[in-house]
Amino acid sequence: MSPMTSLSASQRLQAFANPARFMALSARLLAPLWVVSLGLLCVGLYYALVASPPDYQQGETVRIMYVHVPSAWLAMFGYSLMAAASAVALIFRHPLADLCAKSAAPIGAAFTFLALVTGALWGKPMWGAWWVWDARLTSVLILFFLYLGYMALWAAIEEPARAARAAAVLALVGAINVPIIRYSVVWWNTLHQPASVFRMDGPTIAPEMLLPLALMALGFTFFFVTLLLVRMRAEILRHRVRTLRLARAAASAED
Amino acid sequence: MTTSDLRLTASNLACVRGGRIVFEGLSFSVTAGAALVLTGPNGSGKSSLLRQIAGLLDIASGTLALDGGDPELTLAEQAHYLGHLDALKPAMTVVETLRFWAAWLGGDAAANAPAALESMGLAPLADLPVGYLSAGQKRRLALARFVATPRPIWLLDEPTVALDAASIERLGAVMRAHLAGGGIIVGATHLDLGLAGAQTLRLGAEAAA
Amino acid sequence: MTTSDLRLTASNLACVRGGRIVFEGLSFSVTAGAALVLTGPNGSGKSSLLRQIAGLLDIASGTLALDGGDPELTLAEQAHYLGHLDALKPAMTVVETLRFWAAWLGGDAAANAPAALESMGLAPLADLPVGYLSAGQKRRLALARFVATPRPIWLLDEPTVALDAASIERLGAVMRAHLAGGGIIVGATHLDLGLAGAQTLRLGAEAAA
Amino acid sequence: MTRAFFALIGRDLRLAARIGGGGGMAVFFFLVVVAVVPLGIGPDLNLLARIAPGMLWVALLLSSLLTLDRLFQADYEDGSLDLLAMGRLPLELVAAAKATGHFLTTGLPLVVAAPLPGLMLNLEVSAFPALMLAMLAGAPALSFLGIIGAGLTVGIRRGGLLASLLVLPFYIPVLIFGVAAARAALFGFPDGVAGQSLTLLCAVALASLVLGPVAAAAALRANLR
Amino acid sequence: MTRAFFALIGRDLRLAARIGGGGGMAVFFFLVVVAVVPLGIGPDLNLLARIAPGMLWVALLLSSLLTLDRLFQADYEDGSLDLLAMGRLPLELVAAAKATGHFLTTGLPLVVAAPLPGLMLNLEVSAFPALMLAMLAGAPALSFLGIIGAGLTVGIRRGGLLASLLVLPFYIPVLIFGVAAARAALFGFPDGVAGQSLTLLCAVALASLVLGPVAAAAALRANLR
Amino acid sequence: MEEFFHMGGYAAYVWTVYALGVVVPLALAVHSIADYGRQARLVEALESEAGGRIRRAARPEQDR
Ligand code: HEM
Ligand SMILES: Nc1ncnc2c1ncn2[C@@H]1O[C@H](COP(=O)(O)OP(=O)(O)OP(=O)(O)O)[C@@H](O)[C@H]1O
Ligand SMILES: Nc1ncnc2c1ncn2[C@@H]1O[C@H](COP(=O)(O)OP(=O)(O)OP(=O)(O)O)[C@@H](O)[C@H]1O
Ligand SMILES: [Mg+2]
Ligand SMILES: [Mg+2]
Repeated sequence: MSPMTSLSASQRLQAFANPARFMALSARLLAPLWVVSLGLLCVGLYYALVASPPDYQQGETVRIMYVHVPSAWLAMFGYSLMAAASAVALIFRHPLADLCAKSAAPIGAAFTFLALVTGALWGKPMWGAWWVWDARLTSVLILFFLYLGYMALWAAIEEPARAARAAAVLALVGAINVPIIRYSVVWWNTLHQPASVFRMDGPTIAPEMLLPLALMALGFTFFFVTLLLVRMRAEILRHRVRTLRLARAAASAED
Repeated sequence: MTTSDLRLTASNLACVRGGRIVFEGLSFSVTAGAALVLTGPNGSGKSSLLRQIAGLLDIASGTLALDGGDPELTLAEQAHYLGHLDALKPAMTVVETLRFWAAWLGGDAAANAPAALESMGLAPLADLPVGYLSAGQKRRLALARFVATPRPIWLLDEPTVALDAASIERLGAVMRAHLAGGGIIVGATHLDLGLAGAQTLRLGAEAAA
Repeated sequence: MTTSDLRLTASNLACVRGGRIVFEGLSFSVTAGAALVLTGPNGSGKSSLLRQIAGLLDIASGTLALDGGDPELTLAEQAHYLGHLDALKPAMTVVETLRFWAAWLGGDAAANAPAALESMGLAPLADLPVGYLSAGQKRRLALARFVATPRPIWLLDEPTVALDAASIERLGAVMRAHLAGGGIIVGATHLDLGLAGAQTLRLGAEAAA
Repeated sequence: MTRAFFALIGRDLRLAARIGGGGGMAVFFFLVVVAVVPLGIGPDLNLLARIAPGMLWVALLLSSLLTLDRLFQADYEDGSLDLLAMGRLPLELVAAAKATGHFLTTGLPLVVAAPLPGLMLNLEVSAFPALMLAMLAGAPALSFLGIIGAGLTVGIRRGGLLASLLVLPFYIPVLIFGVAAARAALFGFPDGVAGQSLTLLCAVALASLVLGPVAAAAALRANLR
Repeated sequence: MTRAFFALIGRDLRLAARIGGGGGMAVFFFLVVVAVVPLGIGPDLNLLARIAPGMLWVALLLSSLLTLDRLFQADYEDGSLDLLAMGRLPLELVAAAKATGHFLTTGLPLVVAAPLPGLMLNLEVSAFPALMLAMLAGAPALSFLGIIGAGLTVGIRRGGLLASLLVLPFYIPVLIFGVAAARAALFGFPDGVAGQSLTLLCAVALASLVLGPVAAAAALRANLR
Repeated sequence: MEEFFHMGGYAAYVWTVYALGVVVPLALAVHSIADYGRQARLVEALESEAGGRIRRAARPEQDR
């Protein structure tokens, strides 16, 4: 019998939360993750820029889609991940979950930024304006604000344990925004495209456009996960630095 | 207080603040009618321990339990706490302040307020706004809360700060009456609290920062 | 301090707060190397008098004068003041705090800070944010300002509050050194400041509220 | 329990009356904001009437934001929050009481005073009832969502802006439905639109009555320890 | 003397960076306010472009107002203000240093960031330089006038709204000239109008550099004693 | 080739999007890796400075 089976569920969780195990596991995963994500992105870029046809309606601007849409998906994925990790952190007090949420925020914010900017760059030729105030665009902007607010809250609270819990509450409450973004196009009249890939009756998009889109989306997703691991490792080290510093202060106080 | 079998027990208590262990492996037990005086150098964790008992600071490990109290209430709901801050609003008058806290903490505000003010020598100031009080007068008002609402556990963090000699006398009398009624007092101090025969717990003798 | 003919004189001083006369007809005089200890019950006006000397409270009538000091500077600009509040920012580190106040109050910040921290036993905590300090450690940091910047008049409002025994010792040493250097100390306290041979001024013995 | 709840509301109202001038201050601020807008965008009366409902809502939202950061912070800084946490009332109800106090001293006076700036912005008098109804439904939501931000930033010295920022995303649905209800009534859209927006607004308000105190209490628990 | 002056500014910048996220927070708030307005008044791009300069100015003014009440209050509450008054720098310069710090952490980042909300409000790109120039001249005035309100309300617990109220009247000239300068450049009024408004704006700003610290110091003196 | 860069007249938009699509993730990656390196160096410096002396006090705290 393996020793793990004799542990209670929470003990097993704790054991898995051990930073040393995480550090070892993630160290082994990182190299392959880098290879896969960069490889997918290179192939994806080739298909997106060269090996796919222009759209009969939108012309060459359709190529913006291959960056815009994956970024938009990852923006929402990032927030969902953050909210899920926060829930785990609040309910199970799993220390890695806090770090996961904290590390996901800047990555998600970067992709949200990318979705916003590429959307604006697409909007100018398509709609004639950089920005319009419709439900989809506004809710993505709010998503961006939520990311920034979340990071600001982490930065503003000195004590990490406190900051983690406060930020987790914010992430969870803000999670309401994700479905709003997803369905805003359905609920309100907007200029923006309704979903054409993830829908009940299957994708309505041409297959030669679906391939580069899928490649880029997968590539970005792997990239997201890779960076997430890197950042979580950095957070664990940061925690250790803090502990060492405080211990140094305590130790010299004892002398 | 009918519960004379009250007992506050800490076992193997640890406190972590800002990522640093302030104390660990702390155990003590105080019974009804007894007082525990916490001493120790600055930064040894006296205030932190009191906040843990008051439910205002996480317990890193170990347990803290009250036996023989009201089983419906948590430890914090049966305790009075006086910290370094006085919890007073300058715009409210002395008597309004006392009435509010009595209502909040669960006493009969109207009935107890006059006696509580009297016990801390604040009766002549009853209708003054708190903003007009001197440091010691404020501290006395903060202490008057304890008298206005009966709660079995008193947690006092350096209660004598800013008090003049006469007020220290009054505080001593009030504390003795509380103990005689079967209450428990845990107090942190660098001076003498005037509680003869109290247990003393000296914190962090080694980490004298 | 070369000015050994320093003299702080109050004559017929009165103080009014919230429309009420706190004290009046107060006169005293302190010379270089001497200390004046203010005592009296809560609300007798000790803090108010110190704030008047520090220029932080209006003088209702009477005069307050410093002879023999720097004629270019006002009394307040030659005085250090420690009130009931510590004037600390939780987000700044200990050494940053001290450097800032030294720069502000007119000392050589970089040069004096280490010695000042040392004198109050804060050297090991130098790089900690102030928010992490305990009550007594904060009070010691507030006192370290006095050492970091030379000013002839020290105004101390209950300086020993929250200090442990070792720190009270340190404070005593620092105060004695200041007096030996020709400084003046005016301190309010309910306890003993450890200044042998200091004059004592007892305020408001009659209005003991 | 109920006694403690109302004691806390009473204390907050009394403090607001003594220090903040009660609701009067909020109304005055509201008026000033509304007075500043024409200066910013020019005095065209038609334009003003067109954007009036929106401006009134934005002003309501801003005065709510401005008062919000001190909601728990003042109690935190003088140690009152510690004692509030030691009472027998759960923190959720503490938060609810604070939100109620905030609504009574900020939202309610603004709603009552709304016709005045409405007139100044050249708004149709017949639209006032609908506008005020929408504001009355929305204002409690602003207070009850606001406490989330106040709770999250308690103990942070310069929390002011941060609390506003954290809360604004949550204010947006209130704003959207509130404005929609007011505009529909004002510009004579088919009756259904106004009713629908108002229903949605009430739904958001009701949800916030539960969500706000629960989230704020969780935030306070995180920050107090 | 100069050393003390810059030490104070440095301290305030450092505190702002550590607690408030520095200028980033102000910019973020600015964006949020600008995002709220279209929700309130509707998504019509032409309408938005028309009121855009005014909206940017009102947002600048509001973020200045929101940060203003803690300017002296934080120092008052922890006793720092007493010590600041005991330094060798006259209170006028204390006030000036605080105002400078406020400008550097609030006004300046907003001016630099202004093109972004400008784009979102569909503002003509060619108008950005004029708009930013006007804001750059006006923002210091907002900080230096703001300290008057902050000084007058120091020591009042719920000073937030009150400080805003007291200061708003002083802000109005800045707003009027600032908007006029921006609009003139934007809608191609004859060159003279833009120049004239800008000159007046600069005059107001210069006057506030003197008036603000003097009045604030007087207010502080009254409140400190 | 020329046509490829021309992007049907939308070169400015399409190429800016792709430039951003490369630069933003790249910047994030560089920042993350640099941060990791900085923390790693700090840990190393602190650990070697401390030696075994402060191991006791430095172990990870219990609650997280
Ligand atoms: C700043 C402006 C924009 C933002 C914030 C934005 C945001 C988003 C988001 C969040 C999604 C993911 C939706 C989902 O999967 O549920 C998305 C997808 C999409 N966007 Fe945008 N968008 C913007 C501008 C544009 C423009 C101008 C166009 C083209 C005219 C466009 C075309 C699309 C398309 C085709 C999809 C894929 C829809 C699907 O297949 O599910 N977007 N956008
Ligand atoms: N801000 C104020 N406004 C009005 N009156 C005040 C104010 N502060 C203090 N007083 C009154 O002035 C008198 C003197 O107060 P002061 O703080 O100087 O007393 P103290 O001797 O320092 O007392 P303690 O020993 O309690 O510190 C008191 O009666 C008090 O009520
Ligand atoms: N908010 C905080 N964040 C992080 N660390 C803190 C905090 N407050 C206190 N500490 C640390 O916890 C330790 C114990 O502090 P505590 O206030 O309990 O000491 P104390 O015994 O009450 O001291 P004092 O006699 O000075 O009041 C100190 O080393 C202090 O640096
Ligand atoms: Mg303590
Ligand atoms: Mg005093």
